[in-house]
Amino acid sequence: MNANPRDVLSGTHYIDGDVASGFGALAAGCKFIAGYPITPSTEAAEAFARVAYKGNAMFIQMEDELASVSAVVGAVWSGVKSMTITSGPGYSLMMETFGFAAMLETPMVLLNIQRGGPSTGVPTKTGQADIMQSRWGSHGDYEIIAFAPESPQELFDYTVKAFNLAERYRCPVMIMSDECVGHMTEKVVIPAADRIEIEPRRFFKGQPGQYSPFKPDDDLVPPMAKAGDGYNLYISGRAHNDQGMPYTNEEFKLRCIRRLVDKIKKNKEKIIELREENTKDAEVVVVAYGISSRVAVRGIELAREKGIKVGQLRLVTIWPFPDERIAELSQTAKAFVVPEINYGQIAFEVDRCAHGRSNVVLVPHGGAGVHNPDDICDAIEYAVKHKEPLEGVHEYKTRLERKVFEEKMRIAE
Amino acid sequence: MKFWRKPLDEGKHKIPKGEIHILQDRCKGCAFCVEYCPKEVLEMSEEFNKKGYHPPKASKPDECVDCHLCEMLCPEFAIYVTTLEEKEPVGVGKKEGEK
Amino acid sequence: MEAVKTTAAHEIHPMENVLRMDRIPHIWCPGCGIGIAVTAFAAALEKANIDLNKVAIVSGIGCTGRVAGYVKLDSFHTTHGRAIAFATGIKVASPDMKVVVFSGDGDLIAIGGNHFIHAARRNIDMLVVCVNNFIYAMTGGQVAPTTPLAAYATTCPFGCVEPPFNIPYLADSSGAVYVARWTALHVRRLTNSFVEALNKKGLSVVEVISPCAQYYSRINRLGDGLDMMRFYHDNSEIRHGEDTKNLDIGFQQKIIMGKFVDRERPSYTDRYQDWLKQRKVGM
Amino acid sequence: MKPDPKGVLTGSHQLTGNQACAEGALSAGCRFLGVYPVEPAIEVSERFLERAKAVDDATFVQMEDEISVLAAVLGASWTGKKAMTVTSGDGLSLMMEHLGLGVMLETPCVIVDVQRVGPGLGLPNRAAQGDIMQARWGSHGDYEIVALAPSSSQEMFDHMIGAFNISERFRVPVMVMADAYLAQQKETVVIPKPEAIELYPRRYYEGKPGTYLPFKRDGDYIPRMVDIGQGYKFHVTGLTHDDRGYPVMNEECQEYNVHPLVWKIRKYVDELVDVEENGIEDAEYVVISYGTTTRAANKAVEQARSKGVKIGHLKLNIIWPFPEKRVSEIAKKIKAFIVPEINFGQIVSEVERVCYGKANVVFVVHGDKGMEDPNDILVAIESVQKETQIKDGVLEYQGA
Repeated sequence: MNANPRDVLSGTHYIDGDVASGFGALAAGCKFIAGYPITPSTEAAEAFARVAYKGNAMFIQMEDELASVSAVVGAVWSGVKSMTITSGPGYSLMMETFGFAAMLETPMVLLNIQRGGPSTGVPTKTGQADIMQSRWGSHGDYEIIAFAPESPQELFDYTVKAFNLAERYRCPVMIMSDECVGHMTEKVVIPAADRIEIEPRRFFKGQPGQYSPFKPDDDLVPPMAKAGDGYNLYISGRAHNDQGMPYTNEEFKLRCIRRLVDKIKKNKEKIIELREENTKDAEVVVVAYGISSRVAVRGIELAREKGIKVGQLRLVTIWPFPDERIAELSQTAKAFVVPEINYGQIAFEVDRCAHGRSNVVLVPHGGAGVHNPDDICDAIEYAVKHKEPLEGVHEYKTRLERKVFEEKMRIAE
Repeated sequence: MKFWRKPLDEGKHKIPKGEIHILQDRCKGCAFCVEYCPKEVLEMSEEFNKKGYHPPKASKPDECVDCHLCEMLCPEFAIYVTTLEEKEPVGVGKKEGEK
Repeated sequence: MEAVKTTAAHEIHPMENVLRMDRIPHIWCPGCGIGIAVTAFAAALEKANIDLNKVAIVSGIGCTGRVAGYVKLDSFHTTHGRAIAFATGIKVASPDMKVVVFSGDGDLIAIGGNHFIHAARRNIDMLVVCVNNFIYAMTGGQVAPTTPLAAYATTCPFGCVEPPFNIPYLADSSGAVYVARWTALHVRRLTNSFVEALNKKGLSVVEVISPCAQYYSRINRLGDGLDMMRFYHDNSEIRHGEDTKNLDIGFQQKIIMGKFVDRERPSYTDRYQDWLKQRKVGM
Repeated sequence: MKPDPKGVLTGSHQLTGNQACAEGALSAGCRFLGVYPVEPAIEVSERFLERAKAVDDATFVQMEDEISVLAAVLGASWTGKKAMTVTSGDGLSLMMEHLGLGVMLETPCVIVDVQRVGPGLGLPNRAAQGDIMQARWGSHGDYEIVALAPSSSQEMFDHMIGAFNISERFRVPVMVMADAYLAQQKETVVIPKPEAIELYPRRYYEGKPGTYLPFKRDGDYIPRMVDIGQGYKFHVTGLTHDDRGYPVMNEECQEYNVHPLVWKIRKYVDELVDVEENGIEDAEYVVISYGTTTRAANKAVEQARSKGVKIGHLKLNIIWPFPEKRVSEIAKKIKAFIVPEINFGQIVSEVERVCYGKANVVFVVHGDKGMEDPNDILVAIESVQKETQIKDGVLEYQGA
């Protein structure tokens, strides 16, 4: 199905990533956004609030993030595509309802413009430290899909795609962007409506009496219904049977929760999107995502100038994690270098999938800024030179760390 | 002080007197103190402070009656008043004989 | 005309002993009223005749959330909306502390609304200062739970459609023992209210109407901070003891101020101590 | 430091895990419990209140939700009282924001999570181990945390004391990951005499007011604390801050502030690691378990041994930080790890990571009885013996 021309602000824009995401939501047919102001994601909400009337959509600012995400889950079950927008602390507040949404198999999109953490941290500057939280932040077992766009254009494209995957797999989808991309102003080309592919919601077609909200089709994804169509839905966050009725029976629990995990795990290959460059004969593969992958490009250039064969693997989808591809690359590559704006999250995942065949070097960064490409280049050099297996993620000591802790620079604003 | 009629106890009251201190470089030029000074002692100066704002200046410093309203209304903790020795009674001169 | 009286750097502002001067200048914009509320609070701390070592101040997030960082007391800058909850922990675990929560309308009434009404219901012995500037200013001017109907904000580009909270009424009906409202202009009365509230046992709420010169007044074309102050001057009316039902604030409408509620109710800590004593007798 | 004898109920008792938790907390000197009622953790507060009359200064508060509970606990901790909360499922998810605040303010406190089945409301009265990764990664931003996993009422008691000690030692919120079965079953708990309990005292700053820097790290990454109301007039904030606790928003300060939050646990891993090993020396296969699952694992290991399988058992008392080094060492000597968990694979991925391709990793999917079944573990042990080479990824066998 194509997008509705009414929703698509076709043309070439010069906008920041937040705004691009707001426009992307509208183009994807999102009719409801509930949000709460939080730096640095507010612009996305503001942009959507400004243009929502064009698509007959609405924005509501709720009293907090808990209410925002709950309103979104409610809106989805009333039949519309919905999204919420937040950052760091708001994201943590959403964790409860987020698990609830996973349990109800609610197709919704959550945009997280990450900032420096933990706690209030550095609200106006970047971070990539919520990556593991997006996968593990709510209690209990579930699987999700998460994207990490690297430019405003991608924020538009992958907001649309996030809505499509949410509808396709009936699960919450995260867009884990960061402040750098969110506040970066670049050219964004919004294509004509007939060039934008939209996944319509899979509604149940049978009679009201026959509908079971959680009875899966062959692909493990159940069709949806919406409130007000005479289905007398009963939807509960408790472990339920196919009809949605709560059961304390362990067998139902197994079936119900197992499927939440399996519907993503088994469709992994269709979901995962990677960008690879020169990985075939690479000695070192740089694994990066979001803004770090753009910084890494320069680091790789520097390393190539020194004659090192470096490839780049860019994670467009972070979750589900490309276990198999990393394991394959570990057969040929000597080492992985993982620059990320945290103290080791995806690096540990890479380490896990490398199965001891390649070393993993983490280039950490605490946030509030991006890597120095020289650090990435040096880490690549280190990875090439270090022949013995490292066992464990090696944390490369960045220039910033040396400056702060060894040269004892004065910390002041 | 002008009264439309002379208070009967005029001689018993003294007009307090204060001295205004302006910490110029803290000022952000909101002009609250200038607007609400009951004696119109202050006015915005033409000069710039370190931050590029026009701080107030005391154009009629002698008229300050030590009311501290500028101090209370300043959001920047940039102005304060210290009490000087009190002025002579209001009606000094006219009511000399009565003393 | 005499020359401008300037002061040498070593001259000391009388409030400096209750402020963290190493952090001044503060982050608030020119024409903002939060600084005035802090001045009034600092003056009240001196007037209230209490041991400053035994006062803790807790703030949430937002412009007013920064207040804790500028006041030289044991001060906590916590998460968004949870200042009252954090302060409850302090007060309950350490009943001899005097606890002040200093935060904004969005922080206390929207995200922290639940904690606000429950603290009032429990009557936790603390002073809650709510600086109300009708908007979320720190994030750039979004609609707040106090934004008057029809006022503009960035997330309601066509005018606010949500009726606002009447904070004194909310506090009153939830059980607060002391409720007052002043504008930033009425700084002396505000100081007196702070003094009264600091010496009051139970949950006191003081709402401070404050100009937001950068967002609320700019988006709504109300001029600068001084214009807002002039508006307060011309359009506010003191009505002590007014029924809190009548205290709604419309867009550029009359603001009714005063001390509305002053009553006695046993506080949470008192009741808890009584309960503990009874348990002990029953042992 | 020895505990206040009033809080220690010396003797042998029949206690549920929840009750043992309350006793452990009181013995450890905990004097503030904040809760919001949630199945299956309610009895902790009941027991705590019952005993509060014996302890003079114990304070209990039931707040309006879990968010405010943890906020109140952090506030209480700064008054000098040892503070804790107990929660489950949704409650833990709601606490995630303040877990981050606790980490950033480096506030000692204990969070007991009586795990139940999730996500969402899940099954409120059935046990699970689905919050293990959440304990480590649940709040936004980068930090390290300590999590303990008791497997019996006695351990619940002991771990509570351990948890308070660690949290005071490292100034970090400590999680105790119990579960619904453990919390509700009655077992004998022997509470020792107060003299036999060692408590780690809070590390106070002893200088004069005015000289105190709340986040100054002296060599060991862990700053000193003071109580409020002592005239120190300090400021702490959840924003990125310098030694004074004042916000500074640049990348240098972010590095200066947050990297030590990670280091203060990572650099003390050896001090923190707490595992129980059984028959590892000559083992070809090792079962790794934690929490309630240990009980099923014990049984399965015993049965497999009697059948002549060379099998050992590694029990994790502290899950986070994960004992990477020890597991890596063992991986080199054995053929496979068997990891039973009441979830769909959490700690097993950590085991997979630190194996570095030296051993197979088998995940035992729990059966439909809710608890781990020793037979399922046995089936996994038997099946993995047929594997001849080391495979990538986690192996799963369809159980009995």
